[in-house]
Amino acid sequence: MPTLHIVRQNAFTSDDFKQCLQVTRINDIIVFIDDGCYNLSHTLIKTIDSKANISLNIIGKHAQARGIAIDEILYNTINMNDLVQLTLKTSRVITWQ
Amino acid sequence: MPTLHIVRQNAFTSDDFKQCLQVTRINDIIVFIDDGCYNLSHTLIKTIDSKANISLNIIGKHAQARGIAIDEILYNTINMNDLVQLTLKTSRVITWQ
Amino acid sequence: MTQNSKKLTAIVNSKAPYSNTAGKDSLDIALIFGSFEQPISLFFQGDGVWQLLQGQDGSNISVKDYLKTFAAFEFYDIENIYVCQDSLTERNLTHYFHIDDVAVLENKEFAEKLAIHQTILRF
Amino acid sequence: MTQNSKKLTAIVNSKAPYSNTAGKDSLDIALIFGSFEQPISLFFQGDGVWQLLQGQDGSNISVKDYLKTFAAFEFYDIENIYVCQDSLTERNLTHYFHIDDVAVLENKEFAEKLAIHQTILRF
Amino acid sequence: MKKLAVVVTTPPYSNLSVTALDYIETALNAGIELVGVFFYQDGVIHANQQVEIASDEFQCINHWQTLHEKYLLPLHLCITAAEKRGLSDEQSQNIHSIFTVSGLGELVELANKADRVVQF
Amino acid sequence: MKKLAVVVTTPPYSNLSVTALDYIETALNAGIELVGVFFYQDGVIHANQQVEIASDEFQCINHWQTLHEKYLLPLHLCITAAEKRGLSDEQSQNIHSIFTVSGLGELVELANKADRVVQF
Repeated sequence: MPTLHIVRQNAFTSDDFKQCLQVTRINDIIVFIDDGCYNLSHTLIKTIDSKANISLNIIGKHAQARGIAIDEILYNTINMNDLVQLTLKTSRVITWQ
Repeated sequence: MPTLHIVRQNAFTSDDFKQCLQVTRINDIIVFIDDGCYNLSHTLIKTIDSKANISLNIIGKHAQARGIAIDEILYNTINMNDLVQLTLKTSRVITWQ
Repeated sequence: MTQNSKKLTAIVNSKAPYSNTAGKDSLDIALIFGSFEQPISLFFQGDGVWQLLQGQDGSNISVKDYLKTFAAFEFYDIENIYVCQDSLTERNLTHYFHIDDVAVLENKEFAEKLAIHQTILRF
Repeated sequence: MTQNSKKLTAIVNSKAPYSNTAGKDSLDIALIFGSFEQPISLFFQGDGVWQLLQGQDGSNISVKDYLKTFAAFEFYDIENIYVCQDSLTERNLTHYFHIDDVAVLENKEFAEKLAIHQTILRF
Repeated sequence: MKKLAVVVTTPPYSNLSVTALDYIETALNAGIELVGVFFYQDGVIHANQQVEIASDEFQCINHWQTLHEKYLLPLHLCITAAEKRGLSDEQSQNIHSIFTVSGLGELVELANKADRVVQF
Repeated sequence: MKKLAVVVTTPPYSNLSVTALDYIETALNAGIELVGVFFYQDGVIHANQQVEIASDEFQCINHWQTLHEKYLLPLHLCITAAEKRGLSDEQSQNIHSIFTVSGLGELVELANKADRVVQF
């Protein structure tokens, strides 16, 4: 029963992504959208437990608009249709904004 | 030529107070208003160099509204008229919000 | 109401009470769910925990103190109220709240409680 | 204009470019000061430094890219552009900006530059 | 087939609303049923007929109109939030006709009808 | 005697605007000259005649009106920011009469006239 976390704010400016990580559980899915894309540069992202099997995704065009390079080994680049499908496949969604 | 820093946001949620401290100079004056009052509980406030002679002030009723206790040794409790006067006595004012 | 009336809704409160409308907007939703007899749980995390702090008085800043309405939660059968322990600790806050029957939870429990809900809104 | 025409104004840009109007609102003010031949300096600190990053393209998200207008600063005689080194470092950003003649400053210099201005707005 | 509801809290002059529209358009184009959109907080400004966004910028209202007409998408406006921001269905009648004046009770209804509620 | 100008960027339904008014009222009561208030960003919503705040909550508009009448305080509205938020001096004429429709040039003017500009 994974939860979909839509992260729209970045941790340099706001507390939202930190709060997201406080409630993230094993097998949960995180999608960075809008200013959430900036979190790829934040140290907080390195605190995610690699054993927790958290899926990290980012909307490609949101990152491109912001000039953010995506490390394809760490992050899945997805599109808006993927996000819609994730909404339906997971058990609940929470938007961190 | 001190600067008056009006701090309206709290460092638990936002980056503003941290940025304020990046540009604070010797003899500057800080006034905590609105949600800036919550900074009295934040560890960032302890990083202020005690030798820099920074004056720390807080609007009394803004703190009271929020149930925040003021340590009178560390902070001057002021009212709105004091803030107006500080605006005129200092050389410039910047609002961190 | 329509089908699925057992659906569980949670609201996560993440903002301090006065400088913006988030806390009041969240409360309005909670009370509507309560008055429609729909289950609603309230979570307080981050700066949202300031909403529960004892000894606040909005009259000092000409604000209509919506926090007093929290006392009506019982009347509306809003009984699931959870607070993030980490957020309290970070702010050096105690467990003295202006309402009763608030459950203070560690991150893991807080996350588990949140995950029993089908709908989650956050303000 | 009226008296004190030598008054120096600074704008501190503190927000990332797209999700809110702050950057555009700040730019509009800078260009007006420029067109009235009033001195204006621009500071970029915190998330404001993202506004200067090379390689952005707002057309990906249907946004009219106001960042391109930064190229007009020279035309408006807006020459004092300062960036906070600490904010760049924290975000792991280099000194490659989409405009030229940007001065990257350490905190102390950044603070001193800011303190020569009589009026400071922040967005 | 699962059903969606969307809550929009961001104003038309924010790029965050472009994302919300993108999500909704993508879902509808994929054949997913949206039981409705609920406009709350600054989201209610979308319904103000008098809003004027510069012609070279993204016009959210055109997109809402297309979605409303093409998919009969219900657009619910929280009237309490709207009145605080200068919208009124009584005196000035400045609410765009594609929006339905609603209360928070409608949000309860949408949350019950939908399998997922997504907040933007 | 030093002169002040104030920039207001917060809307009437935020307690931050109560603080701005408190500051301005205190300055004027102390005999300090305010060359004007400039409303920008969400601050322009103060000028919308159709805004309705619940009667038991703080009514910013009454305070602006009193200050405008008692001290002849100039209240300048940035029309570009206003149009984005549904205010208009042409079609709907929903701008309260105590506000002067202005552009950003007025902010330059105020900054030059004042010894201090305070942003709220």
